[in-house]
Amino acid sequence: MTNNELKDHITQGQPSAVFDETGEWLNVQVEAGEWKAFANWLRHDALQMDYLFCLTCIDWPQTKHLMMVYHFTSTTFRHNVVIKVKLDRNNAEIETVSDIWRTAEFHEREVYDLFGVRFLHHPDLRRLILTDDFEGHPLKKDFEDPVNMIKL
Amino acid sequence: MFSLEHITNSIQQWLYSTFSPTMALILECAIVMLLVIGLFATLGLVLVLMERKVAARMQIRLGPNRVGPKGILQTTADTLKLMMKEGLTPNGADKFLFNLAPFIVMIAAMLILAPIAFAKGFQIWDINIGVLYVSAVSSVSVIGILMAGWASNNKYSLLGAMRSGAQIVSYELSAGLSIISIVVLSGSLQISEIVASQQTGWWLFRGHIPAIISFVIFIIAVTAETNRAPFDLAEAESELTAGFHTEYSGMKFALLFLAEYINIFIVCAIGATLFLGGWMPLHIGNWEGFNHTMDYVPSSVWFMGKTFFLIFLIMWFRWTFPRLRIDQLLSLEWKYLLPISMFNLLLITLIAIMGWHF
Amino acid sequence: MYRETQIIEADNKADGDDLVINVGPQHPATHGVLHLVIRLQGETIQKVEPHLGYIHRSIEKMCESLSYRQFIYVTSRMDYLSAHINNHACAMCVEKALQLEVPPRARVIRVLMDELTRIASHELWWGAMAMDLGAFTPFFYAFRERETINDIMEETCGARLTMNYMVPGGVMYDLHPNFQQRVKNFIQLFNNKIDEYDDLVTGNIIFQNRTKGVGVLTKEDAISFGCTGPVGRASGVSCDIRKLYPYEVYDKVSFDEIIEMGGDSFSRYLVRIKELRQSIRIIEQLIDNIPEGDIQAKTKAVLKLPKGEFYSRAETARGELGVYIVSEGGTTPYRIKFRSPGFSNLSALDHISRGSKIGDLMAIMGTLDLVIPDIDR
Amino acid sequence: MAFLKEYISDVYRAVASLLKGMKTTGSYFIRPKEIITQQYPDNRAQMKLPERFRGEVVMAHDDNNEHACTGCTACELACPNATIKIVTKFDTTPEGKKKKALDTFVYHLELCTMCNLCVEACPTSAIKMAQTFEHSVYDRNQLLKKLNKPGSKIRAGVE
Repeated sequence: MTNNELKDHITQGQPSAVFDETGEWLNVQVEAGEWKAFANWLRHDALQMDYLFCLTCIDWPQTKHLMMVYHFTSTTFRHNVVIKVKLDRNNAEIETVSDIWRTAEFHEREVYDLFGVRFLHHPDLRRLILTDDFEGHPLKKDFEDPVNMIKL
Repeated sequence: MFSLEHITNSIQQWLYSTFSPTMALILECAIVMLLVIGLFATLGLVLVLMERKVAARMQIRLGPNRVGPKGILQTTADTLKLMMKEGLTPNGADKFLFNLAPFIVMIAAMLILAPIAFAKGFQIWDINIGVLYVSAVSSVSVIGILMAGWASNNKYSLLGAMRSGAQIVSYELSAGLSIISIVVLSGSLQISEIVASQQTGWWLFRGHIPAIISFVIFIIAVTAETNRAPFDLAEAESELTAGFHTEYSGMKFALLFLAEYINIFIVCAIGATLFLGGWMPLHIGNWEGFNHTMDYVPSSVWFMGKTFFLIFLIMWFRWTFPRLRIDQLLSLEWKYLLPISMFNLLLITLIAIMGWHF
Repeated sequence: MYRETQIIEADNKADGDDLVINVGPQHPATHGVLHLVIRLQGETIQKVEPHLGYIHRSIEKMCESLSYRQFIYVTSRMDYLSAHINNHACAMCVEKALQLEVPPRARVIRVLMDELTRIASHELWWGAMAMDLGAFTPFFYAFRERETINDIMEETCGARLTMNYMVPGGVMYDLHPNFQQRVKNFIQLFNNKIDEYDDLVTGNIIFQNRTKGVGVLTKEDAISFGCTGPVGRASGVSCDIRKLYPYEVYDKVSFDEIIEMGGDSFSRYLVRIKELRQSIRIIEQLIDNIPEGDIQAKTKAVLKLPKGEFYSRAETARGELGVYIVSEGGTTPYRIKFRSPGFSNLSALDHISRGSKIGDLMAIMGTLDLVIPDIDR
Repeated sequence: MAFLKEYISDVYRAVASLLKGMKTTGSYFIRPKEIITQQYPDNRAQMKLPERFRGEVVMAHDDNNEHACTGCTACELACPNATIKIVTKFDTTPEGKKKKALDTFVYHLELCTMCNLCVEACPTSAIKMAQTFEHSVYDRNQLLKKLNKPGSKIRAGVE
C-alpha cells in the first residue's frame, strides 16, 4: 500500500490525524486521548498492523513535551506506519497498548523507567532496568547524575 | 609369580604367631583401615585426574599440564587448595546435619568396599550375602545427600536433593534386578563364589544376549545412582548451580566430591565382578593354552583393568550426552528399564534353569 | 556505585506451596547477568519475571554525546556476538540520512563480514545451548570453528570481537590479502565438521526429548511479542530483514529464509542450524566475486545529518535490529533508539515457559539465544 | 503387537543415536593430533599477531628520535572516550616564527577501547596501533602513558 492509500485509510479511521511525509515512512500524529481507540482500530481493522517493532519516546524540553513514537508493520500487507503521540512533559500519561501488542509490555516499562511516562492500565508498571528507589529518568535531557555520569 | 594372596597370608600368619588372637584382629583392623583410607585418597586423586584428562582429550584440548610432569600433580594441588580453604557453614543452615552429611556419604561409600575382591584372595570381608550387602548399603548414601540438601537451607540444594532422592530410589530397582540376574546365573550371593563361577568365561559372554542386556541396564542404572551425567540432575550445573552441594566449601566439599568418585569406582568394581569376572583372567571355554597364558597376568591387574574400563565408559557418557529432564529420567526408569529388566530376568532364569549358558 | 541485589521473597499473596527462586544474576545458564525470579510449584514453573539492568550502560544516552563517526563503536558492545551487524546497521542509518552511495566493493565486504559474524554467533550459541542442556563437549567443537572466524576477523579488521570495521560510507580497511583463501579454507573445514554437530546434538535422543514441544510459541504470539530472527522464524513468521527489506547485496545473492512451523525449542534450534548452511551459501557466492574499487565513499571529516528522523533495520544473528536516529541537524544525534531483538525475544520468556519444568527453562533460554548486553544496552 | 514393535524400534533408534554421539567423542579421544590448545605463555616466541591487530596506540619514532605528530589534536577530537590528551607548546622556527608543536601526547590506556578512530583521523600517520596485548599491571596509574619519547621532535617536512 502506498503512503497515499494509507493516508486515505487512516483518515477514515481517525479523521483528526495529522500527517507528515518527510521521513521514509508515513508519520501520523494523534491525540493522547484518542490513542487507545485508534490503536485498536489499527490492529484489528483493514490495516492489520500486527507487528509493533519499535516503541520509544523522545524528550523535547524546549516545547515542553514528550513524544511517544510507535513503529508499526503489518505482517500480512507489509506496509509501515509511524504513529506519534504528544504528551505533556510534566504530566506524561498515556493509555497502554500492551493488551493489543504484548511486546509493548516490556517496551512501555522501559519507557516508564527511562522517561517517566505513565502508562494507564498497564498490568505491571514498575521500573524495568533501574532499581525501584531510583530517582529521575535518565534519558530525559535534563537528567543529571553527578555520581555516575562522567563528563568528558 | 607376584600374588597379593601370599603377602596377605604371610602378614596374617606373622600377626597370629606374634600376638594374641584378639590383638592380632585389632591390628588387622587397623591395617585394613589404613589401607582403605589410603586407597580412597589415591583413588580420588587418580580418578579426578583421569576424568579431567579424558574430558580434555574428548574436547580436543590438553587438560591439566602445568603442575608436575604432564599435570599429574594437579589433583594433589587441588586437594591442598581445598584443605586450606575455609569451610563455610551458612547462617540459616542446620549446623549439625550440614556438617554430618559429607561424612555419611563418605562412610556409606567406605562400607561398600568391604566385600569387593580386589585380587585373588585379597578381600576385606568375604561375607556370604555380599551382593545383597552391596545393594543394601549403597542406598545409604542417598540419606547423606538428602541431609546435605535439606540442611543447607538453600532452595537449589533442596531441589537437587529431592531430585536425587527420587532418582536413586527408582534406579536402585533396575540395578538390583540386573544384579539378581547374575545371582541367578551363578547361584550364589557371595562375591568370591560369583567370581569363581566365571572360571570358564565371564557371565557377560556366557549368558547370551540377556546377560548383555542386563549389563547395559546395570551400567545405565549405576550411572544414575552415582549422579553422573547424563543423570546428574542432583547437581545439574546449568539448572541448579551445584545442586545439593551448592553451599559446601573447603574440605566438606572435597569429601562429597571424593565420595562421588569413590562411588563410581565401587559400582564399576561391582559391575566388573558380576559381569566381567572380577579378578578372573579372560578364560575361554577349554582353550587350555590360552587360559594358561592369561593366568600369567596378575589377578589384581585384571580387576583394575576391568574396573577402569567401566569407569572410562561412564566418563565417556558424561562428556557426550546432554542431561535428561527429571520427568524423562523417571519415565526412562519406569517405562523402559524396569519392564525390560524384569522380562530379561525371566529369560535369564530360564537360561539358568535349563542350563543353556555356556 | 555498589548496588545490592534485590532478592525477591515470596509475597503474601503467594500460595504457601510456591517456591520462589532467584535464577541469576550469577547463574551458569543465564550467560551473563540476567536475573530471573521464578515461582515454582514443585518443579513446575508458575511465573518467570526477568529483572534487567545489571549491565545497563545507557548506550542510547551515551550516543547522544558522541559524533556520528564515534557512536558506531559503542554499538559493538550491545550484541557483542553480532558486532559487525550492529555497526553495519548504524552505518546504514547514517548513510541513509546523508544519502551516501556505498561503493560496490564495500557492500560485498560488508555482507561477507555480516555472514561470517552470523556463523560465529550461531556457533557460540550452539555450544552454549548444548552446555545449558548438560552436554559440555559441543562447546569446544563449536569454538574450534568459531576461532577460525575470529582469526580471519583479527587479520582483516584488527580485533576479534568488537571490530568497529564499518564506518559511514564503507569499511575501514581493505580486505587482507589472505582473506579469500582463509575464508575458503574455513568453508572447507566447516563443511567437514557440520555433520558432527548433527551426530552429537541434533540427532541425539536425549536432546530431542529435551527440546521437542518445549516452550511453544505460536505464530500469533510471536508477532504480538515482536519476536524476530530465528525465534520468530521457528514459529512460522517470515521476518528475515535480508529478504523483506534487502540491504547491500542481499537481493543479488540467492539464499533461503528458513522457516519452521513448530514454534518449540527444537524448531528454534533447527532454524539456526539451517541458517549456518545458508550463510555458508551466501559466502560461497560472494567470496570469488568481490568487485574491485574503493572501500569508502568520500565523506566530510565531520558528519552532519540533516534534520529529520531516520530508521534502518538489519538482521543480526538474533533478529531485527532497528536503529532510529532523530537528528536536529547537528554533529551529534538528538536521540538514538536501538530496537534490539533480544529485548523483544526475552519478553516472550514468561509466556512460553509457564507450566514447564526448571530443566525446560534452560532449554528455552538456550534456544532464545539471549545476549544480555543486547537486552540491557 | 504393533505396540511392541514400536516400543522396540523406539529403543533401537534411541540407542543408535546415543552410540553415534559416543562415536564422535570417542574418535576425538583416540586422535590427539586434533587438539587445538595453544600453550599460551610458553608460545610467546612463535605467537605472531596480525599486523592490523589493535593492541594499543603507539607513536612511531625513527632513528633520529623524530616523530610525525604536529599536535593538530585531530585524534583527540576523534576519540570517543577522551583517551588522548595533547599538550602543545610553541616552538620557534629558524626563521624566528612561532610554530605550534607537540609537547606531550598523553594516552590513557585504561580508557581506550581500541576503536582505531584516532589512527584513522591522524593526517600525518604519526600514531599507529601496536600488536602488544599484555597490558595487565598492578597499578592503574601505570596505564597512563606519554607516547612521544623524551627529547623527540617533529620530523622535518611534516606539516
